[in-house]
Amino acid sequence: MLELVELRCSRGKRLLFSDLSLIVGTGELLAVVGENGTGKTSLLRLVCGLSSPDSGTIVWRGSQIRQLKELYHAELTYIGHCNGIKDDLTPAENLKFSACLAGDGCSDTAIRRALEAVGLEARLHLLPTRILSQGQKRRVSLARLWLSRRPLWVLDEPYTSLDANAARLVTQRMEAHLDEGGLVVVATHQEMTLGTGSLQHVRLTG
Amino acid sequence: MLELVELRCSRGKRLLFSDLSLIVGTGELLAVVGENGTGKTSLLRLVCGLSSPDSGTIVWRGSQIRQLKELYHAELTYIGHCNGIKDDLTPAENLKFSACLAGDGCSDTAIRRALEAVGLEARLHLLPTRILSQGQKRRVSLARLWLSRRPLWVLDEPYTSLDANAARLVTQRMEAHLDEGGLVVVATHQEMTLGTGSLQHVRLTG
Amino acid sequence: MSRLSLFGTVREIVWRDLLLVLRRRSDAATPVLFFAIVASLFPLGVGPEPMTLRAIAPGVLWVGALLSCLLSLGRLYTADYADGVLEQMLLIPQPLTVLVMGKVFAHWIVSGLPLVLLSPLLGLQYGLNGEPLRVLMISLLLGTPTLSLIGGIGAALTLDVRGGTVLIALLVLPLFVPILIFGAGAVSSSASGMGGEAHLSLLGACLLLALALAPWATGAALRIAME
Amino acid sequence: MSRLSLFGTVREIVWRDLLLVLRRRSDAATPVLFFAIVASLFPLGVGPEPMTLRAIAPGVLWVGALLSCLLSLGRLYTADYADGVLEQMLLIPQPLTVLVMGKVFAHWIVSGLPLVLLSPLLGLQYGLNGEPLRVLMISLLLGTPTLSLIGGIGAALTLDVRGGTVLIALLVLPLFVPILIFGAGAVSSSASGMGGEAHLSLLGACLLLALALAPWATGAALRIAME
Amino acid sequence: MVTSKRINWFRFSSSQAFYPLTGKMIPWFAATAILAMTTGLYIGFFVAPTDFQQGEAYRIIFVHVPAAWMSMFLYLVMAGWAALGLGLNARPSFMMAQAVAPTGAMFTFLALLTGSMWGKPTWGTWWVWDARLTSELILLFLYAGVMLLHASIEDTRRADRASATFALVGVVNIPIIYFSVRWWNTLHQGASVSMTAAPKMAATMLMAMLLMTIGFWMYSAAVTLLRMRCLMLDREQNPTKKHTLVMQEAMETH
Ligand code: HEM
Ligand SMILES: Nc1ncnc2c1ncn2[C@@H]1O[C@H](COP(=O)(O)OP(=O)(O)OP(=O)(O)O)[C@@H](O)[C@H]1O
Ligand SMILES: Nc1ncnc2c1ncn2[C@@H]1O[C@H](COP(=O)(O)OP(=O)(O)OP(=O)(O)O)[C@@H](O)[C@H]1O
Ligand SMILES: [Mg+2]
Ligand SMILES: [Mg+2]
Repeated sequence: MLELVELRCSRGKRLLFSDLSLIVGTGELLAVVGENGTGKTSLLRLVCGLSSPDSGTIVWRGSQIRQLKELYHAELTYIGHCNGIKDDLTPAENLKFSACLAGDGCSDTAIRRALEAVGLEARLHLLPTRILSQGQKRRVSLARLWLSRRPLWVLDEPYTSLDANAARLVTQRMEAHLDEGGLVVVATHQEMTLGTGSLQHVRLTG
Repeated sequence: MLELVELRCSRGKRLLFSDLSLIVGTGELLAVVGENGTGKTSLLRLVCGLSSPDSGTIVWRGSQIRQLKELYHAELTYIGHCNGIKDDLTPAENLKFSACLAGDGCSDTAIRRALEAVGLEARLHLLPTRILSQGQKRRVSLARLWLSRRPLWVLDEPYTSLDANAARLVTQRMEAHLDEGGLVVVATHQEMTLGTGSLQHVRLTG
Repeated sequence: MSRLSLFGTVREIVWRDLLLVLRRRSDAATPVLFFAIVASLFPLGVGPEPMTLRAIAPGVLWVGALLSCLLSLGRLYTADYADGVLEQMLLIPQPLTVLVMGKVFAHWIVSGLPLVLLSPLLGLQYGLNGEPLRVLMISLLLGTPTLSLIGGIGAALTLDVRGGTVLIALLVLPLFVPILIFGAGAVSSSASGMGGEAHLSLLGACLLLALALAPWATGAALRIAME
Repeated sequence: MSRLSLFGTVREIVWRDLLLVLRRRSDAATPVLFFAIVASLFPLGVGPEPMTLRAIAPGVLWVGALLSCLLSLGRLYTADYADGVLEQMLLIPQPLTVLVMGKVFAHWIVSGLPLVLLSPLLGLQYGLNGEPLRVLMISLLLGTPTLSLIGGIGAALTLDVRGGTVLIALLVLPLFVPILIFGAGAVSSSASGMGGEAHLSLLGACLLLALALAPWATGAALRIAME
Repeated sequence: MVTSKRINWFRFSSSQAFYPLTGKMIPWFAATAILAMTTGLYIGFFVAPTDFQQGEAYRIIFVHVPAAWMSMFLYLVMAGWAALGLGLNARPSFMMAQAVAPTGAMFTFLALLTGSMWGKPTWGTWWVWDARLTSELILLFLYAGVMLLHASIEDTRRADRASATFALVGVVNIPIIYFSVRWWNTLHQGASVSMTAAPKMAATMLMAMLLMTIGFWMYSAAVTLLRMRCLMLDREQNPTKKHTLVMQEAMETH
C-alpha cells in the first residue's frame, strides 16, 4: 500500500503542488490527470524516488521509501516518457537486459511470450530496435509489464503513439495486475476506464 | 495540389505499401491511419522528400519533387515524431531559428503571439526548453504552424502527449489553414473530425 | 514565400550554434583549456630537459590542437540528429552545403580560433620564440579550419548507423595526418633556421582543397544518414 | 522477488555494454586506432633520431593511452542518459556503485585492455625492448583501469551538460596527471637501468585509491544529474 | 529529516543571522589584513637583510611562499565546505565553497606568477616542467574546473552538488603538490633550503612570512564573506536570476 503524505514539489520558482496527500490501496489504480505542465511526470518521479520532494514523505508498506532505497526499487516497475531501450540492440535483448537487471524472470521463452503478448510479431524480435516504428518501440518498453511481478507499477503516459489495438492490450494487462492485488499509478491524457479494480483520479491543476 | 503516383515503399525485406496513388487537393486534409508499423511515418517522409520511394513519383503542382528540391522545401512545413527543438535554447529562440531558417516571418512579436496561440504562457518563453514538460515541448514545435505560410503541411502524430485543450487548438489551426486553401497530410491514431475543409482517409494495412 | 539569402542562412546557423555555446559558458572556454592541459601533459611524461622539449614542441602543440578539435567534433551533428533539428535543417529552402558551411564555421570559431590565439603562450613555455612562434600561429590559423572541415565529414559519416560508412569515418582520422605533418613541419623547419614557407603554402593548399570538397562530401553523408 | 547477485548484475551490465560496442564496430576500434595513430604521429612531428624517440617514448605512449581513454569517455553515460536507460538503471534493486563498477569495467575492456596488448608493438617502434617493454605493459595494466575509474567521475558529473566531452577532459585530465607521471616514470626509470618497481607500486596504490573512492563519487554524481 | 534540515539551515544562514554578523566581521578582517600585509612587506623588503647568494631577488619569498601556502590551504577549506554541504545537504555551505574558489584560484595564480618571477633570476627561466610547478598549475586547473562546472549547470541546486563532488575528488592533488619535491628531484627547493641562513635573519624572515600569511588569511576571510553575502542576495531574491539574465541579453543581442 502506497501513501503520499503532504507532498510539496516546486520546480525553479514554480510551485507545482503542495500538501498532496493520498493513499493507493492494493488492487487500486491511481490515474494522475491534468493539463500539460501541471506536474504529472514530476509526481511520478517523486513516487519512484528518482527525485526528492521539497517536503512531505512517501510511505510504502509502512516505511519511508527514502529509507528503503534498493528494497523499494525491488517492488517497483517504472516506465517513463522515454522508452529506455537501446536502438542498437534487438527488442529481445533490450527486454532481456532490463528484465534481468530488474530481477524479473528473463528466460528466452518468457521474453518471446512478452513481446508477442504486446503484439510484436516474432519477425521483429531479432532486428535492431532502431528500425522499429515509434509505436513498436513503445510496445517493446511496455512489454516489461508482462514480465514484471512487482506490486507497484508507475507508468508515464503508457499510451503514447500506440494504436487502439495495443492500447487495449495494455489496459487489459493493467486490469490483470490489479486483480492480482497490484497497484498502478499512471499519468495519462486519455480517459481511463477499467473493467475491474478500483479507479482513483487525482487532477493536478498546476 | 499534391499527387502520389503508384508509390512503392519497402523497408529491409518488408514491403510497406505498393502502387499507392492518390491526390490531395487544395483545402483538403489527408489523414494517414493504420496500426503501428504499417508505414505512416515512412509515407510522410517520402512526401517530404526526406527519403525516396522504391518506385513511383510524387508530384507537386505538376512537377516532380525530385526536380524541385529546395523550391519544394519552400512550400513545405514538416513536423515529425521528434520535436526538433534545442533543449538549451528558450522556446522563443527555438521557434525564431526554425522559422527564420525556413523563411517564415520571425519578428519577436510574431514569435510571442505564436507561442501564446499554442498555449504557452509568457513566463515560459525565456526559460530553457529543457525544463518544459513533454507536452509543452510538443507545443513549442507545433507553434511553427502559427507562423508558417506554406501551402503544404506534413504532420506526424501532432497530438502526441498534448492535453485535450492543446489538441483542440491544433485542430482549429489546421481548419484555418484548410480554409485558406492549404493542404495537410496528417498521420494519427486519433479519430480526425473537421468542422470545415474536406477530409480524406488512407488506411495503411502493412 | 520570403527566403533568406545564402549569407543570411549561414549567419542564422552560426549564431544559433554560438548561442548554444554561450548558454554553457564553459563550452566557450573548454577547447582552449583542453589544449593548454594537453600541452602541459607531455613535459610531465617526457621530463623537463629544455632541449628535448624544444625538439618536440611543434609536434606536441599540433597534436594538442588536433585532439581538442577532434574531441569537440564528436557532437557537431549527433546532437542535432538526436533532437530532430537536423531533419528540420535538411528541409530548409537552401542548398545543403550552406548549412554545412555554417556548422563548420561556428565550430571553428569555438574550437579553432582560440587555439590560434593561445598558441604563442604555450610556444613560449616550450622555449620557442620569435620567428618559429609566428610560424606556429600562422600554421594553426591555416590548419585548424581544415581540421574542422575534414572532421565535419567524419562527424556526418558517423551519424549513419548502418555500419557501412563507419569504416570511412575511421579513415577520416588519418586525413588529419598530412595537416599535422605540414603544420609541425613548418614550425620545426623554421625553428631550425630554414623558414617554414614551403610547409605553410602546403597547408594553404590543403585548406582550399578542403573548402572545395568537404562541404559537398559532408552534405552527401548527411543525406545518406537521414535516408 | 528474485534479485540478481551483485556479481550477476555487474556481469549483465558489462555484457550489455560489450554487446552494444560489438554492434557499432567503430566504437570498438576507435580507442586502439587512436592510440596507434597518436603514437605513430610523433615520429612524424618530432623527427626520426632514435635518441630523442627513445627518450620521449614513455611519455608519448602514456599520453596516447590517456587521451584515447578520454576520447571514449564522452559516451560512457550520455548515451544511456539520452535514451532513458540510465533512469531505468538507477531503479534496479542494487546499490548504485555496482552499476558504476559494471559500466567502468566494460569501458576498460573496450578502451584500456586493447592498449595494454598493443603497447609492446608500439614500444618496439620507439626502440624500447626487454625490461622497459615489460614495465610499459605492467604500468598500463595498472594505470588504465585507474583512468577509466577517474574518467567515469568526470563523465557522470558532466552528464546533463551540453558538449560534455571537452568539459570532462578539463575536469579529469588534472586528476590523470599523477597516473601519467608514475606510469611514464616507471618506464623511463627502468629504461635508464634503475628499475621501475617504486613507480609501479605507486600506480598500484592509485588504483586501490580509485577503486575505493571513484564508484562512490560517480554514483553521487549520477544521482545529482538525474534529480 | 533531511528536507527540513535544509530549510532550517537556509533560515539560519539567511539575512536574519548572517548579515549583521558578517557585516560586523568584514571590516575587522579587512583592517587586520591591510595592517599585517603592510608591516610584513615592510619587514620583508627593508628590515630583512640581503641574502648572500641570491641578492635581493629572494625577497619575493615573502609573497611567494604565503601565496603558495594559501593556494593549497584554501582548496582544503573549499573541499571542507563542499563535504559539509553534501553531508548535511546544507545550501549555505555549498555557497561558502563557491565563495572560496575564486580567492583560492587568485592565490594559486599569484604563487605561479611570483614563482616564475623568482625563477627568472635564480634558474634563468620563467618556467620549467618541474613537478611542484606543474602540480601547482594543476591546482589552478582544478579551481577552474570547480568554477566552470558550477557555471555550466543552470539548476543551482544541481550545480552546487556537482561542483562540490568534484572539489572533493580534487583534494588528492594537494598532497601531490606538497610532496612533489620528494617524488621528483626538482629544481624547486624543498622545505629545508629556505631556512639555512643565520638564525637572526631567519627570525626576521620568519616574522615577515608569518605576517604576510596572516594578512593573506584575513584578506581571504574578508573577501569570501563579502562574496558570500552577494551569493545569498542573488539566490534569495531570484533563484533563476543567473540564467534568465543570460537569456535576456542573448535575446537582445540577437
Ligand atoms: C611558477 C613557479 C613556482 C611555483 C608554482 C612554486 C610553488 C610553490 C609552492 C606550492 C610552495 C609551497 C610548498 C610548501 O608549502 O611546501 C612553494 C614554496 C617555496 N618556493 Fe616555490 N614555486 C615556484 C618557483 C619558485 C622559485 C623560482 C623559487 C626560488 C628559487 C621558489 C622558492 C620557494 C621556497 C623557498 C618555498 C618555501 C619552501 C618551504 O619552506 O616549504 N619557488 N613554491
Ligand atoms: N526550473 C524551472 N523553472 C520553472 N518552471 C519549471 C522548471 N522546471 C520545471 N518547470 C515546470 O514544471 C513543470 C514540469 O511538469 P511535468 O513535466 O511534471 O508536467 P506534466 O504534468 O508531466 O506535463 P505533460 O502532460 O506535458 O507531460 C512544467 O510546467 C515546467 O514548465
Ligand atoms: N530494415 C528493416 N527491415 C525490416 N523492417 C523494417 C526495416 N526498417 C523499417 N522496417 C519496418 O517498417 C515499418 C516502419 O513503419 P513506420 O515507422 O512508417 O510506421 P508507422 O506507421 O509510423 O508506425 P507508428 O504508428 O508506430 O508510428 C516498421 O514496421 C518497421 O518494422
Ligand atoms: Mg509528463
Ligand atoms: Mg510513425
